[in-house]
Formats: sequence, structure tokens, C-alpha cells
Amino acid sequence: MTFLSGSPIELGTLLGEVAAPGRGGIASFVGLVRDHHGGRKVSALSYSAYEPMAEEICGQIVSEAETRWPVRVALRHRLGDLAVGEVAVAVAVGGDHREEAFAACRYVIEEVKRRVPIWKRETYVDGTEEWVDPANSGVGIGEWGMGDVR
Amino acid sequence: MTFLSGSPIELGTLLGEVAAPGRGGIASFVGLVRDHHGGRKVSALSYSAYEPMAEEICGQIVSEAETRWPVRVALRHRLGDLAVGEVAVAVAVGGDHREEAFAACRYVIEEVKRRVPIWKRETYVDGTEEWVDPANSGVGIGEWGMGDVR
Amino acid sequence: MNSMLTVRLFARYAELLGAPEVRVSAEGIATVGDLLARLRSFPGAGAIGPGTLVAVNLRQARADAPVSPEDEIALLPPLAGG
Amino acid sequence: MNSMLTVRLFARYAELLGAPEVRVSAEGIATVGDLLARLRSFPGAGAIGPGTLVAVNLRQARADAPVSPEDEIALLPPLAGG
Repeated sequence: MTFLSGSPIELGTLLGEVAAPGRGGIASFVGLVRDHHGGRKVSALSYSAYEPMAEEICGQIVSEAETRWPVRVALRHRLGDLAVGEVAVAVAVGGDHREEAFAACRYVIEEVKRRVPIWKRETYVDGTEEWVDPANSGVGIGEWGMGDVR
Repeated sequence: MTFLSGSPIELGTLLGEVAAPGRGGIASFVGLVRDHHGGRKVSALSYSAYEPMAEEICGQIVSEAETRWPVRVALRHRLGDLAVGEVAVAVAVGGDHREEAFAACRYVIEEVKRRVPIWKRETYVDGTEEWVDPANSGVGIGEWGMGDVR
Repeated sequence: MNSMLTVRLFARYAELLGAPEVRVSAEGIATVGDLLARLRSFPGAGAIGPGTLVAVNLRQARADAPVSPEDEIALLPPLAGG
Repeated sequence: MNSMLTVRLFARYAELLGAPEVRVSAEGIATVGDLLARLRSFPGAGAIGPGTLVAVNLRQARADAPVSPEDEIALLPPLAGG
């Protein structure tokens, strides 16, 4: 697996992948497991994926960003059981100009959330569990599929 | 010194300062010493500062970002002699929403470059040295002083 | 010969249908839309709503995209990565 | 009594004027603009251009801001942090 990871993600590893003597800056983003969601207290969560497709789509998103901007992108998404505070997803983008690095970093994280087949099951402190549907959290996936369709 | 650092900057330290169980994401930026500038090959550089004022302005910028967005900001700028590839400046912004974290991160790095009294002396591979003037690099500081003036 | 389509299921849908994949007769199913209509008639599959995504050979497919027994087909609940 | 203003110098300006600070008679100097005009008359100070920044008590000051011997005054070349 290139983009999916069953073990903890270290942002430092991604920084090393995109740093180079000619690149002046690295913009990065890490998404962390929060202790609350939709007003409920979260104790843990588990990510699962349609792995071959998730790898494929992650690769496409990275290629799109590296084509659109003169940058180098590293991306990792965690799978399996995560505790509150752990890194769920990390993106690092190295470039010569910070504007481009920031723009590409934003693009990658937005597209990952929109297009990569990954699901999240949350466990709450009261012991209940639930599959998370971003549409029910006001995030919306209405526009999914306007881009990369068959 | 809070924001200025005479020793190498570790982004991981800054991430730790802004992470919290309630914050869903951390946007960050690291500026690295490049091996070239204005068409010349850089071998090393040295940062110096008007230290009390630089600390003061860094503190103001962090406060401004934390007032404007619901985020927590960590900021560090290196002083002294740096080799190519070393971290010159690092910003980490933890927030509940990634839009706000990215916006605040951009704000802080732009304002640091615009307002903090720090200077850079570059050494080139041919042995010459020069104070860097961003105005001569097409970056411009024309608008400096429109904000925080006495 | 009664050829079959194999449909992989994930997350909530695997739970709803009680299996990681289902096999469906290919008879009368030419497109993704036909397949979705058939799957919605299964017990427990009422929750396969209009927001459901179908992937054919690792790419998202529209309702009018063709499907055949050779394709790798997957039914994807609303995504929640990141 | 001939009171003096102390002006801290940094980076290129410290090099140009050959010292980390200079002392200037306060006579005839009421504002930052007056001070800049006086400093530009010093040997080697021709490069103190229109983009020069002056800080008074750790804050950037406009040309019409007052200066007095009690103030911490600094002459800042174009900034190059980050």
C-alpha cells in the first residue's frame, strides 16, 4: 500500500518525501481524530476502505495536483482502529512558492474527502457505534461524481 | 525567546503545541533554506533580528490570527547560521475546521514576512555574501507599514 | 447459461446485506441503474439510497454505464474519509 | 544641555555605518522624518533609501511620529524574514 497505512502516520516521514534543496517551502495538513462529532462524545473510531480503488484514486489526486502546480505531494490515510488525537490523514506539499504549496495542499485534502472510498465507524463514550455519513453532518457529498466518472 | 530560535526547529514540537482532543486538523507551513536565489547558488545563510521587536511583532501576529479565527497558533523563526535544507520558519495552526486552519496559517506566514524585523545574509557557492533585499527579488515591501504603525 | 454479477459491499451496506459481497443474476441487468434497482429489492437493502455510488473496475460509474459479469463491481455508501 | 538620540542599527545599515548604534544630537530633531534626514547626511549612509523603516519603542513609526532621547529608536533595512 502506498497511500493507505495500517500503522500510525508520522508527518515527518511525509515532509522528508517532499523536501528537496530547490524547494523553498512545505505546506501540510494533518486531520486528527476528534473527541466529539455531531454533539456526541467520541471515544474511538475505525476506518475501512475499498483498498484497491482508494489507492487508485489517491494516486490520481496526487497526479492531478502535481500536474496543475509545480509541486511534489505526499499523502497518507490511516486505516483500522484509531484513538482520539491520532492522525487520520496527512498531506505534505513541497514547492518553490508557498502559494502553490498551499493551493495544492488544499486541493488534495478536499479531493480525498470527496472521492476516496473510505468509511468511518465511530464509537461513542456511551458504548454505541455508528457509520458516519457526512451528508447527515451537513458536509454534503452532493457534488461527488461530477468529476471523475466512467 | 518564544518565537525566535537559535537551534534547529522541529515541526513536531509545534504540532504538539496546537493539537488538542477537540481540534480536528492542523495546517502547517515550513520555510526551508533553498540552494538558489535570484539565479545564484546559495551555500549557506545567516538570519539576524532586532530581537525584542521581532518577539513583540510575532506575538501580535499570533494574537491577531487567534482573534480572527477559532484556532491555536504556534510560530518559530530560526536565527543564526543555517545550511541549505534547514527550517527557517515554521507555523502550525490547529483548529476545528480545516478552512480556518489554512486561512490562519497563510495569514501568519504572510505577516511574518511582511512585518517581523529579521534579515538574511546569503553566502553563495562562489564565496561572495550579500544581504537579501526582497524588494530587489520582486517580492516588494511597498505596503509595509500600512497596518501596524505608531 | 445464467451468468452472475458479483457485487462487493462495503461499510454500512455490507452490514445491511449481511455479507461482504452478493451475487446477482445478470439477466435483465445491462447498466449500473438496472443493478441498483435489483439490489434495492433485496431484504434489508432499503437504505441503499439515491446517494449510493457504484464503482466499476475501480472507477465511479454513472447510472447509464454498462456492467457485465467480467467487471469488478462495488457498492459504495457515502464516503467518510479524511 | 545637548541631549542625544541613540539609534540602533541592523544588518546592512550597521555595516554601512560601521557600528551597531549611532548617537545623534537631538537638536533640531522632533520627528522620525527629521532623524532620517540627519542620518542620511552621515558618511556611508547614502544607501538609507526611501524604503527604510524606523521603529520607536519596538513599533514601526511614521515619518511624522515624534522622537525623544528617552525612546528606543532603531533603523531597519528592508525586512527579509521567513
